[in-house]
Order: sequence, then C-alpha cells, then structure tokens
Amino acid sequence: MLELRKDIFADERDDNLKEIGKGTQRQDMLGHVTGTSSYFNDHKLQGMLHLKVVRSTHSHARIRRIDTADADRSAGVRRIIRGSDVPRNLNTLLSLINFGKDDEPSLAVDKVRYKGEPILAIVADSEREAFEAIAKVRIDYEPLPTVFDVEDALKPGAPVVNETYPKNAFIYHDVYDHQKLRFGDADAALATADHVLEQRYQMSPIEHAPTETNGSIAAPDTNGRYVVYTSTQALFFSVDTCAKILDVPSNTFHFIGGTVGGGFGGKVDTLTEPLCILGAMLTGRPVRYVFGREEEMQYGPPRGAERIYIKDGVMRDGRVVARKIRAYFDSGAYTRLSSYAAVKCAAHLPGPYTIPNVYGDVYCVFTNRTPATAMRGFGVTAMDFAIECQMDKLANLVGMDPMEFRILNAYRDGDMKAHRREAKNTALIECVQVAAEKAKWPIRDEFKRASSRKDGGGSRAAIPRTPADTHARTIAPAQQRTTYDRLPAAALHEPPREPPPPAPPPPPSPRPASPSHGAGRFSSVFGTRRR
Amino acid sequence: MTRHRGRGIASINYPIGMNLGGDPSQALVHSNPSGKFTVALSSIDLGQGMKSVTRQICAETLGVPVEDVYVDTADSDTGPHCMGSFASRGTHRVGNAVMAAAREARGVMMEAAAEELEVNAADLETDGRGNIHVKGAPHRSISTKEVAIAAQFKQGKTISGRGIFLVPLSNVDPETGEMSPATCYAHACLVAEVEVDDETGEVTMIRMDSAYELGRALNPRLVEQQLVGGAWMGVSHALYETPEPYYPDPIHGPRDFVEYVMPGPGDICPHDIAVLERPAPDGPFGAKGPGEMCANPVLPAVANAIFNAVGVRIDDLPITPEKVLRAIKAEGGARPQARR
Amino acid sequence: MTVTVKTFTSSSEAAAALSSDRNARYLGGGTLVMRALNEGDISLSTVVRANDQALMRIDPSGPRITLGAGVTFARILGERDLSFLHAPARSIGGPAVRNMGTVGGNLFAPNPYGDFTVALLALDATVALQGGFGSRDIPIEEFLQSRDRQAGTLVLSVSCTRPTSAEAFRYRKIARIKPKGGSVITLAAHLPISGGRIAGARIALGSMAPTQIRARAAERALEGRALDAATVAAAASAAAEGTSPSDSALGSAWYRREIVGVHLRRLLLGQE
Amino acid sequence: MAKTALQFRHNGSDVAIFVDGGTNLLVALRELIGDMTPKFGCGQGGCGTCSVLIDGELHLSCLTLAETVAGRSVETLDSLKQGPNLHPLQRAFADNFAAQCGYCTPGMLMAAKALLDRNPSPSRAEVVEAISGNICRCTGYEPIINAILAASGGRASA
Repeated sequence: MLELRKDIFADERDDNLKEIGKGTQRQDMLGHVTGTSSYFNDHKLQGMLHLKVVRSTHSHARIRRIDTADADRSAGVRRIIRGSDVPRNLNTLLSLINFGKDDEPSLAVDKVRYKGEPILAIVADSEREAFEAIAKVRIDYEPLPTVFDVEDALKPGAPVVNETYPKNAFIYHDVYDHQKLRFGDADAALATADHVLEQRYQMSPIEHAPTETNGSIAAPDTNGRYVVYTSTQALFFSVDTCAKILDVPSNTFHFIGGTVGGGFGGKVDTLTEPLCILGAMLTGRPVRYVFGREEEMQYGPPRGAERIYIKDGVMRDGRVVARKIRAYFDSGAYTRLSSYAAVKCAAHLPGPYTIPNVYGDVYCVFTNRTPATAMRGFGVTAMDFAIECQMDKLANLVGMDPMEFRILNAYRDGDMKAHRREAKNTALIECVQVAAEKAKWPIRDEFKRASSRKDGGGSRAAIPRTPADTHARTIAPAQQRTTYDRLPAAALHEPPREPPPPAPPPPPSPRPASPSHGAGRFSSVFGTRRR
Repeated sequence: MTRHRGRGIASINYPIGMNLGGDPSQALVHSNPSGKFTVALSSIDLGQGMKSVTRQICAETLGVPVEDVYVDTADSDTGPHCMGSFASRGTHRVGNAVMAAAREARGVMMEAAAEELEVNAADLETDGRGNIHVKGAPHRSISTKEVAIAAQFKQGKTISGRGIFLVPLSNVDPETGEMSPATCYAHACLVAEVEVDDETGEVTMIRMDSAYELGRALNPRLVEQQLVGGAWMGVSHALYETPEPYYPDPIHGPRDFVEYVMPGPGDICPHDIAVLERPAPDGPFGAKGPGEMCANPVLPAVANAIFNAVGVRIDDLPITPEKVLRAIKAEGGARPQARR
Repeated sequence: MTVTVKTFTSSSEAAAALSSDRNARYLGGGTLVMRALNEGDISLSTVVRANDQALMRIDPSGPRITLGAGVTFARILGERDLSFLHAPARSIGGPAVRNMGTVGGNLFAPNPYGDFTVALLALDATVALQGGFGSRDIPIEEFLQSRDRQAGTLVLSVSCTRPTSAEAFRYRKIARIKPKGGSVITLAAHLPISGGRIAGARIALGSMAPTQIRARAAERALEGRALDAATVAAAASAAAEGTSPSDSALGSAWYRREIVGVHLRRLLLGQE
Repeated sequence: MAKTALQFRHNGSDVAIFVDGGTNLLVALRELIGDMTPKFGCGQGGCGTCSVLIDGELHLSCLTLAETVAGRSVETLDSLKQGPNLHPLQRAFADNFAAQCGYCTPGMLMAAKALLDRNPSPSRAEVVEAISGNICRCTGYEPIINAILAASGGRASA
C-alpha cells in the first residue's frame, strides 16, 4: 500500500503537471504479459554455434600445461579459443574512465586466481558437444596457497592473488592501499566521549540471481560488422570493452539489448560478449554464450563481501561526536568495480548524520574468490547495515528512543558533510517522523517539530580542524606491470581520441595489423591529484 | 516453545548517480511527420521502468500526451551514449538528458507552430492533449500533427532535439576524501516487525512501515513497484541470501534456486509505504531515484527488530536461523527487550 | 557420443536396457535426469523410458498400498484414499514439479530432496526392483543403503503401510522458504497405538544423513509408551542420536542436530 | 546426430519437428518452433520461467524430454490471447503492475492459468501455492498474487 504525502515539502513543488505524477501504464507491459518483449536470447539465428568455457577447478594455481588434443578432435567442435587468441587479453572495466590498471584476462594464461576462472572457450555445434569437449581438456595445475579472508590478505607474506596489485589491495591515488576520509579529530573526540562503542560487522557476498542469466549472441553481420544481442546493463560500457579487448574499432559492433530480464548490477561486467564475438569472428558463424544457472550463481560476480569496524563516541545526551570506520571490500581476484565502491563508501560516511569528527579508511582487497561487482545499493548497503545497527546500539547505550536518537543526530540543510560538501535538500528527519507516524511509534513533540530545513548550518557548517595523519604511509607506487599490459603509463594522460571514421573497412581478422583502435576511452577521468 | 515479537528501525540516505567520468548520458528525440515522437536511448530497461519513466518525462516536457511518445532503448547504432543502468542514475541522469532533448525539440515545434499560426512562439502554449494554442485564446490552435506536417513538408524544419546530462568532474582528495560524490540524495526510514522462534532461530516478517523521500514520484505505480520489490529484496538480503554460506570459507555454495534461498510468496508481509517528495534542484521534475536505496534500510531494521524481540545482536549478514539460535544459546536464552 | 533415447513398452525390456549400459539412466518425471542432461552431465548418454502401464498403477486398498514407480505426486493428491500421503506429496516442489515428479524418482533424489521417501521410510515401505535377472522386493532401508549401486536397476513400485488412523502418521518438512523450499530437515512419524501404547514406532528423517534414515533412538523412547509429554520429550532429546547430518547451503550439521528434536517434539505434540 | 520425428499440438496447431536425442521441450519450442514465450531461467526445475501446459497440466518444459509430448497438446503463453484480446489474467497482471523485467511473467501466467482452470476462485493461500514453483526477483510477489486474485474475481489486497 503506497500513500503519497503531498502535504510535506509542498511549497517546493509544482504539482500541476500533466504527465508527471500519473500512474501511467508501463510502455513495456503489453509486451511483458504477452511474452513478446524481446530479450537477448529470443533471437534465432541460422547455423548458431554454442560457446562454453572451461573453468578452473582451483582457487589459485599456476597453469603448467593445457592439452586440448582430444578436445580438438571431439565431435562438433569448431574452435577452441585460448588466451593467446584474445587480441588484448588484459582489461579492467573502469579503464574506460581511466580508473585502475588492467588486471584481468578474458582467458587465464599462466595462472588462475579463483575457482571457476575461464581458461578456454569451446565453440561447438551443440551445447552437448561443447560439454563433451570440455571433458576431454586436460589442464595441469600447480596449486598455490590461497587467501580468502580480507584481513589475512593484507598481512605481510600473504599469497599474492593478483600480481597487478602485489599487496592484495587496490592502489588509490598511486600511493595508498585505501581511500581515506578525514574530517575533524576523531581520536580526540573519542578520548572525551561519555561512551565509546566499537563493533565489527560482516556481510557475506550476495548473488544478483536475475531470472535471466547473463549471456549474449554474436553474429557476423553485413559489411564486416558484428551484431551482438546482449543482456548488458551498460551498452556502451560493453561496446567499448569489447572494442578494447578485441582491438577493433567500436563501430565494428552493432549492439542490441535494452530489454533485460533483471540485472541488479550483475550484468555490468561484460562477462560474455568479448568471447562470444571472438567466437563469431573465428568461426564466421553466429555464436551464443549463455550462463547456466550454476555458472551464474557460482562464477557470475556477486555483490562482494564487506567487513566493517566502527568505533563511535557518544555523549550522554545522545549526540554522536566521533565515528571512526575501517572497511574492507572483498573484491575477489580482480578489480571489476569494487575499487569505485570503496570511494563511494568513503563518501557515504558517516551515514546521514551530522557528526563533527569522522575518520574512515576503506580498502578494496583481493582474495581468491569470484570477482565481485556492483549490486543494488553498491558500496552502501553493508555500510548502512553497520551504521544503523550501530545507531540502534548507541541509542540503547544512552537510553534514548531510537527514532528520537536518529532525529537528534540527523543531518540538516546547511550542515557540512564529512566529504566537505554542504548538505542540501535533506529529508531524513521527515522520513523518520512519517515512519513513526505510520508505525504508530510514539515520539515526543520536540522531535515531531524538528525539520530538515531548520537548525542546520551555522556552526554545523564549519569544516573542523583536521590533523594530518601522523604516520602517513609512503607506499611507493606499486606499478608492477604484467606481461600482458601494453598500455604505457603516459596513456593515462592521453586526451580523448577522435571517434573512429564512420565507415571503416571490414576487419580482415580479429587481430588487425593496424595500430590499436580498441583503446579509445570515454572522455574523462576519475579524479586524482595529478589533474 | 516461545515466539517473540520485536520492532526495529533504520534510517538512511542514498547518493544518486556516480562520481566517475562525469556520469554522462545522452538522448535524442525526434518527431515523425504525424507528430509522434521517438526517444532514442542506449539506456537499459532491466525492469526498473526506464522506457516508461523517460516516456513520461519526454511527454511532459514536449507538452504532448504520453501516447504520442515511444522510447526505444539500447541499440548502439541509433541510441546515443549512456553510461548504463546502475547507481540509481537512470531516472536522474537519463531523465535529465531526455528532458534537455525534449526541450530542444519543443523549441522547434513551437517555432513551427508559430509560423503556421502567424504569432510569436513565446505567445504559444501546449495543452498536453496534442494541441498548441495562443495563450489565452484556445481557439487559435493547431495540432502537433499539423505542425509536424508543416515542419516536414513546408517549412523544412526537423522537430528534434539532443540532450546530454553531465556532472562536473569531481576529484577525490587522497588525504581527506573531499569530493562531490553525487548531486542529490534520496532518504528513507523503515520500521520492521518480526517474530523470532527462540528454539529454532527462525525469523518471520510480520510487517513493515516505511517512509521514502525520493524527490518526486514521476510515476507512483513504478515507484511502488520499486519500493515493494526492493523491500522484499532487503528482507531477502537480511535473512536469507548468500552464495557463500560459510564465508570466508568458500564452501557449500548454492547451485540452484533451492539452495540459494530467497523469500517465497508465502514469506511476504504487509508493507505500508509513505512517499515524500522534496524535489532535487537538479533532478528531472525534481526526481531522484528509488531503485537501489529501497532495499537498504530493511537489513538493519530487521536486525534491530530481532534484538528487540530476543535480545541478541547479529552483526553478520545474512541473519540465518542458525546465527540467531547460536546467539540465543550463547546468551542462555532469549531476553526480550522493552516492547515498542 | 550424443544422447540416445530408448523407449520400451515393457518394464522388463527397459530394465534390461538399463542394466546393460553403464551410461544409461531411467527417465521418470525428468526432474533428475533432464536436469543432469541440461547441465552437461556427459556420463549420461542413454535415456531409457518405459510406457508400461503397470508403472502407473495405484492400488490404494488394503492394509498395504502400492504405488507404481511412475505415479506422480499430483496423482497421489487426487486420490482420496491416499489422504495420509497428501502432506508429503504436497511438500514436493511447486505444482509443475508435482505434475512431473514420480514416486520412483524420489527414491533416488539426494539431499535436500527426497521428502516423499522420508514418509515411505516411516511407513515401512518395500521397493519392487526389476534388474537384469528378474524382479525382487527389498525393504526401503536396504534400498536406500545401496542406492548408489542401484543405477542399473529399475524401480517398479513401492508398497507401504496404511496408517490405522490419521493421527498415527505425521509428517513435516522444515524449509527456509514458504510455501516451498528445500528441506532443512524432513520428519515423518508412524506411531500405531495399541491399547493406549505405541506399538511399532517408526520415525524417519530426511537431510540428517547422506540418505533418509530412521531415528531409532527416538523410536525406542516411544515404543511401548503412551504418547504423553514426557515420552515426547524423551524422544525429542534422542532425535539426533545416530544421525550424521552434513553442512550444506541450507544449514549446518550443528543446526540440524540442534533443531531436529525441537521439530520432532512439535510434530508429536501437534504444535506449529 | 540422429534425429527423431515428433508431432504434437502447439497452441492448437499441429506441428512436426525433428529433435536430437535428449532435446528438452523448451529448446524444441524456442529453437525449432520459434515460440519464444517460454524462457530459460535455470534448466534445473527451480524457477518456473519455462512453464507450459501439457494436456492442460502445468509442466516445466526444460525438464520435459521433447519426444514425450508426441501426440499431446502443449500450450504456452502465446495461446492466452484470443485474437487481439488479452486473457483476463494478462489484463489483471497489467492492471496490477505485476511485471517489472517481465522475464518471469510468461511462467507466472501459465502457473496462474493452471490454477484458475481448475479452481476459478482460489484463496490467497491457494494462489501462493500455485506460484510457489516460480521465482520472481523484481516484484516481491505481492502484485502477482493480487493480479491472480483480481483475475479470479477475488479480493486484490494484502
């Protein structure tokens, strides 16, 4: 049951609109209820082949030898694709926005870093024949020590998961193994707080579990192009990622998607498209690569696990005066998007409250598990769990009603937030008030009268004196380059490239002799000091 | 055997969009000669309603009925660039781009109408039903269809528009974390009521009451879809879901929908929702985005309700019956807190 | 090595085909065999079917009833005479799975499935098997203990005791998901009362061991006693004895041991 | 590969196809007949997106060996609409906003039809039971339950 509370903030709105605010039927509803909405897999192409990947059976191992002799001869096999067949077999998703280093191969070559990592792609006439060929592949592994705990991974001597980041942590600003947030003097405030509460929170991974699994169909199209039907949540991310990995101009591809059977963040990673297109390039036939459900659950990227430590200082009157947070994002074996989640998480601290002293360190850590990715509430969901459980405990500690405790500490218009921007357009207090009303949860009049638009700013608008870290870490930029990484460091500062010419010649092969086209990046950069 | 009830709350905010690469999205809007409009996007509808909400934004901006607009998503040959559907950016970023494109198209449409009606374009307004007329003189009117025909076949004008929304780049300070992470924030507060079985640790959802502030409910039915479905996912995250039930030990991972547990149709509880609208200054018609944040308050609210019911704190997600039972046993039994 | 489907009109022919081919599996309702095929189980290359109407027979009369191996759960739910089996039949899958899944297939379903078999175990079932060398009846416990080796035999039917009264047989499946989910534990109890005392108690548990097992210690605690609170408490505290549950995605061994007695007590006392 | 000839009724029309050994009905419907309304969600029997009616009974097409439907009648979501007119269940799903991504919708509608064909005025509990084999990841089930109750003339509320 949904009720629109038009009475609140009415003075800030024009409610005399014609189409906005109406419960108009969805444009796609007729398609949905008649089953005619067209998803990526609803395209039947003549002579379609089927791609399945051979996945690592180890969480961490060196690959000594890959023997495909029997598999090559297996009935119905059209092509077995190895890492060496992938034109640029190293990528990181956010390289399109110049954030992070290429660290993940499309097909593992010398080492596997998580159980289920793709090593070979087998293109066959039928799924059954692909499965039969997979069973005939022999891979000789040399198992390596594994690490699965984020804090263990950061300890000296921990197994190195991903050589691009030898300390098992994403490197921020070329210097730090975490993103910092510093606002005021949290340690000093903790020392004088009436109560200090330190707690540990943990969220295990979460699977997106969309009813439609990840997948794509790629087919040679007219004039040397490839048409790609895809379940992607980010069409141009996928187009440009494929152009980079396959080293062809992006307009080689005609991507079609847009109607997707649920995503929740699990279809951002361009998981299937590069190999699917490569399969079509190498066989000249349409190729489908769709995840089975077990693949989706085990090897499709989850929402990563997070471990969070919070130490709060609170006064007897209920004011939270300091919040110190250390958080670890479990990125799995590769970066994908967790590097950004940590930054988003740092900006989210200390939650929707005005706390004068905030200190945060957020780490993106590599372990030997399935790489994590974005999911609904990315970077925030686990932190909100931790903060709000903590708020409940603090309210209990000082003997306050938890609703009133939140209103007391809520941020208001004009307050300075810990990431040093003024709070505007806030509405937390009103939400608490209305929820209390709906739940028939009594709160006192003074809290009913509170407003996001009153009593903020002033002294709450100041940026407090913030001591510099006394033990600022001086990590040398950990730039160990791998054998795959062909991007010179200077490229990070390259201006955006011109778009490719409108009508390129059809690519003669997936590996053109001409200079790299695929490295074109989106036109801007994630902020670093150097800019 | 004892079952105990408890209530818990949580309040949250959520950033709209992301601070990466300016988070841009583009839209193209054009009319055919019958005055019917197409919005071309490369943005994805994965169920959240991208096609529907941008359609309403376009119709409102153009001043035409929603039936006269059709949104085409996700063809890389025809749809201009969009970062993608994530980070609660769809309604806000893409909506803004569509609004800009529709505004430009409307400008041409009004100029073409002005030429036909031999008035100044500034003196014209749309009636939202497919007509353009002189302000204060509804009889001096022309239909959008007639305008489109005139523009195409007589005036040589394209009734079309381009739109982009781009956020100024914000550097992140390595030492302090100073940055502009988002342009606006949605808010929520949720009260969860649960029942806890102190012999089995099983938690049953009894009801939820919530207030969500999301700028403007551009389409209340779509908002309801997100909030109801999102709260269900929040319950699911709180009590059920994990592909690694023994994290950090990566064993016994589920392989199917029997082993990956999510609440079924018999596990849902009544949920009363209030929607507040404090328009975001930079949102399309003030809208923010309800899609992601709707799940977030449920997790801590449920955890806090469990504490209220049986006096144990479970700080590890998901809060399985096993964790609850272990905690109750560690405490020597359930310790119900003050009813609220 | 693609997949070959062999369809026979008699179960004996099907059994012969099954026993002569190590890569053959018998197709019942499809919930196990078709899933294996879909997921790329290449050890399976021959699918054997039988259109023998004998496999579809239900004999609901008499103190022991017989169900053909091909009888679906939906059909059991349609038989008024089999109301004592309705709760276990209804606990399987959603409606589609109940229209497809069979009594015979359920005997082979691993944890967290095989709930109907828990009921059959409590009801002292016997399994009629057709092997390459003829047919035989074996007690269900013997069948379950040797289940891994039964791939080459065909189940023809299952017979079980009809409880003397509705209260004499109780069944409950504990799942995380409502109304349907995989079993955390499944319990079935057959407690015939004779002269106010329990005579011939059989308690069966699912997901408490690699296959469905009897809770013999709990049975001993009930045998010869009246079904009162003290007896139930004794049975409940003995419920986990002799079990060997595993950790799984649905719960740990520890959790299963902790709650099996609670649920047995609630089942026997008729509590929710 | 050896092919087996197979004839059955598909949404009221006779169809004849050749299937490979082991082909399931979902693949036969989608790739050989071209009826894309049943969806692949798991191939395990766990999600219900591939639900169809076989001789009026709800079945999972992914777990049905295609050749077992020889001579039988298979109905998919494509059979629900009568000409241009939506089936009452389709209308009710639309009116109740009971679809978001739409991927589970074909299976949900078939499960709902199987229920209403046998039980025209089900209780809420019966509706819940009827869709218990179908996963929806978007809606939280409530609007789907309400839609089915509304189509049956039942009370559409929580």
